[in-house]
Amino acid sequence: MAKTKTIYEKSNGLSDAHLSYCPGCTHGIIHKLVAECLVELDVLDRTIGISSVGCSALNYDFFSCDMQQAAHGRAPAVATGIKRVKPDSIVFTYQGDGDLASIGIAEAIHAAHRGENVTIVFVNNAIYGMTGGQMAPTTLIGQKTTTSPDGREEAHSGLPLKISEMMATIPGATYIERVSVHNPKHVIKAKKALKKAFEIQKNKQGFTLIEFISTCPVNWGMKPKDAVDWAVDNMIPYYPLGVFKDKTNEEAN
Amino acid sequence: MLDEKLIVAGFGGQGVMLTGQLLSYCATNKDINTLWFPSYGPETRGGTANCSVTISDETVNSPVISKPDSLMIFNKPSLAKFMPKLKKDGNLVVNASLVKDLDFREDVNVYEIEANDIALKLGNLKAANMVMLGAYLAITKIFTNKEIVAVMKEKFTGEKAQFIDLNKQALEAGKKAVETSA
Amino acid sequence: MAKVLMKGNEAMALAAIKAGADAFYGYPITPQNELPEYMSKHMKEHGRVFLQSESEVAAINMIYGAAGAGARVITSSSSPGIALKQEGISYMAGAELPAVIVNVMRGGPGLGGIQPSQGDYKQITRGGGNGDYYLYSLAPESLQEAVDLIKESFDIADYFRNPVMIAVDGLIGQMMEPVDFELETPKWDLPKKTWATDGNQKGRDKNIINSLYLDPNDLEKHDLKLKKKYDEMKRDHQRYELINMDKADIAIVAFGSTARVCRTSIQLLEEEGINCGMIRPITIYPFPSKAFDEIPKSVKDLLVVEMNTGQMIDDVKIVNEGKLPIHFYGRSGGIVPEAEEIVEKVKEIMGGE
Amino acid sequence: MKRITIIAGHYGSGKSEICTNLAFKHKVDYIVDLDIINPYFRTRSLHQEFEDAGIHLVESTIKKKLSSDLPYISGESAIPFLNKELTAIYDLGGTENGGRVLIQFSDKIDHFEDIDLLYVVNIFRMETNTVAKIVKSIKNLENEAQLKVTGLINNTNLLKETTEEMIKEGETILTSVAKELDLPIVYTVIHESLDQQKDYSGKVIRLKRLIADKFL
Repeated sequence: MAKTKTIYEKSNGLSDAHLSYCPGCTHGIIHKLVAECLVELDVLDRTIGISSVGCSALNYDFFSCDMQQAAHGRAPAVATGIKRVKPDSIVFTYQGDGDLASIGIAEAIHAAHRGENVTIVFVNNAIYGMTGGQMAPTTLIGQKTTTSPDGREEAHSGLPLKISEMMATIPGATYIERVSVHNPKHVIKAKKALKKAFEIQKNKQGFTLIEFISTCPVNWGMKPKDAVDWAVDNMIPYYPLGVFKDKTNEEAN
Repeated sequence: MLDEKLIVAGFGGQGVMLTGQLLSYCATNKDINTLWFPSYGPETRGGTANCSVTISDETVNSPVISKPDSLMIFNKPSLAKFMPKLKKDGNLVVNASLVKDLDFREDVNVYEIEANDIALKLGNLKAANMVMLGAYLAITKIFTNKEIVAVMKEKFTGEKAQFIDLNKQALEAGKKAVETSA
Repeated sequence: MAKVLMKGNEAMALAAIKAGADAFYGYPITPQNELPEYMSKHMKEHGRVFLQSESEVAAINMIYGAAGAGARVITSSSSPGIALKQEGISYMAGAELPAVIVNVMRGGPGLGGIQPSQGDYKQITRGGGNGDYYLYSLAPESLQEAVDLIKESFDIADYFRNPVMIAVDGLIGQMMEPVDFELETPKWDLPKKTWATDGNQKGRDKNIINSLYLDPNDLEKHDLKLKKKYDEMKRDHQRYELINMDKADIAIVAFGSTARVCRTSIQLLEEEGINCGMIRPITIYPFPSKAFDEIPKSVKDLLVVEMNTGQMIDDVKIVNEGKLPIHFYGRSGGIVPEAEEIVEKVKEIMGGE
Repeated sequence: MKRITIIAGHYGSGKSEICTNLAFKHKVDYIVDLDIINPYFRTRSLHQEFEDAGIHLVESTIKKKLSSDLPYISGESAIPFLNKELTAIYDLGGTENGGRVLIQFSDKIDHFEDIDLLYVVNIFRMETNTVAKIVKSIKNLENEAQLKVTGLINNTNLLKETTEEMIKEGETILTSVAKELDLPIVYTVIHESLDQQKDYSGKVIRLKRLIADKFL
């Protein structure tokens, strides 16, 4: 028998359920990173994840830890409720830009404001995917969606909301970073950021949010490769990558 | 049989609520049925405030007092509002320092107590409510001053404890005011 | 412990602490503020959680999360705030999560007023949020009853895995009465919460808290499972009190503090030689239909008395099945009816025959 | 019928019913539901029927989750473009937004000869009741889908109130569209209950309403 060598394995943090994401969507990569971080930090069996409403609504089936499904926008409140009664658990929410930046902005801000010791995985693809491509608060100027058919106009809908920058202004927040997963180098960087966030939570150092620049080839009307290029060329210039707040660093200085 | 329905009314800040509560606390200590119900909301912050107190050997049913047996009135607007509801031959205890030169009903027992002036003489205007309470207790004899002071000792802890002596004097002064006017 | 004199809102808070509430999440609104205020002082002493949320919407979702994690949870609010919580309440019923929700009702609609009201009767008894669900809803008339029911309600919520609503009004929230916290209340036989997402997955499969069923067949099955609970509530857990019904010529139907006012009316009528009885629903959901089977032949009329413009009257009509004439007397806007007004109404009905 | 037929058109123009009728008639290998816009009245409600007929249904939603509001494009939906042995019908979502999905396959289409993109018109839909509106809709769709429409389907109907005069009226308008865009009218749809007396442009599909019957 020929010798086989395992060079890649699916993380234990993911179940065997089929992911319900379109080809080229980066949700899959982000799921993998969340799962790997939880396993590597050895916290999977005390983690409670919160699914939101959006394309990731069914991810309570995908992660292999305990999961709660929350109402649209309310995941940070649900996370707060859990974390306060189970302070030793690891709690994360997984939210898209419609869920977090629009209907759930109050819950997100106040979870940060209270310094809740939870981690928000925020996936920003500048559009509502689940409902078929409507405009989000993070939709770029000029970007066409089903509810901005002529492209988003500032005079009508304002300028796209920069969540990481905004959350970084909240005194209670501990760590805010924006990352991208458009190439392997950035995937590795993104994982580092996410792992740091979960470590901060593990050390009970407070609120963390990692914003992922993501793509939606189907609703953007692009091939997966073009969507990645579009994100790099259009989203990253407006939504620059980097650490926007790191209290752990400030404290060290 | 004990069945007393009292309304205490005045400005917010005159100690109207506390006056009523002391009576209910005292009833509870003596295992007598009681119910205290306040007006609540913006009026308690500067407007008129009132509370209803029922003290009874029987089970207290309706929390709403439509025909009070007694009134403790701390200001003019309260007199206008509640005097018409007072039962015939009921007790009307008024703070005569603030409610002056008014026509009182002829079919009720009116007790005009210069509560503010008496309290000022004792050194603190805030004790006027206790002067009124002392007078009310002297009239109705529901509880003794001693019993009320016992409640205060239980409830006024910390910084508030220093006022117990003053309040005790005020209760006595109220009692005296009734006895001398009678 | 002897009886203590407490304000309704505080007494309900202490009752919850005594019942082992692990967490309270809520948002300020008159006339229930003394409840969270009491919690903020005393939950900490017991090593429990108190948190003031940013909104009622957030509060109920915190309750959802904590209940899902297996904790005993309570929230309180007043009418407009309860309306805001409806989304979360529906999700909790859907995800089968237990919780105790106190509604200290005030006048509505909209911002309404802050004085006592029973204007949320329909919102409470018809579910309130979206979908096919109900809340086991208790309407105490006194502080003692409120305390006893709150102590038991955590068990009821756990037993049914469904939120329980404590429906009182501003009167009960604000008044003070002597209460005995040590009275025995029924203890329900409760299974372990093996379904909870409690962050301790060692040695068990993962748990999921969810109200999403995309397949219509799955959702119908789930709805029918929930319906079974509501059917059991209706069959086995109706609560009511019959007052002075033996020789009554007329019967009042009233709940909560209105029923209490009616007790005085009944006494006043008795003094005038009129036999008036009362059916007092303690559960407003399930509505106590069984009480109406016990109405003696002597009763010729029913008088529904409410602190609203007539909401429970529909339930009375349903269970009465057209047998007796139904009359209504109500005050709304925050006005509590006086006993004498109800006496007049009874006399008017009886004189009219 | 070409190896791959993609059916597009406005909401409620009758796309899905035509797709299912054609799929059963021609016993295609694949029927692909690409409607990520609206979860109601979709081909996947006939899941079992397709399976029985040996037609493979590719759903635009989570497997076997009927009428779920969670659309996604399955990787499987690209297979007929890659495997030239297979015949397939694609059911697009309504309006030009539904056409956007086709971009996902653009790099898998190397020649267009065996692909039809047919545009369904019911002139009783307000969005497509004039020549100008229809032409504009088609251009918008082509722009979003980055594919050329290759033919028209006249599906003029008012459900049970449809008369042959109405269908002829639709044909008049569609003939003008066809002339302007240099497109053929490939099919005319007539419900099976209507007694056909007249001749029509293109082939006639005697339509059996399969999806709506499940709902109505």
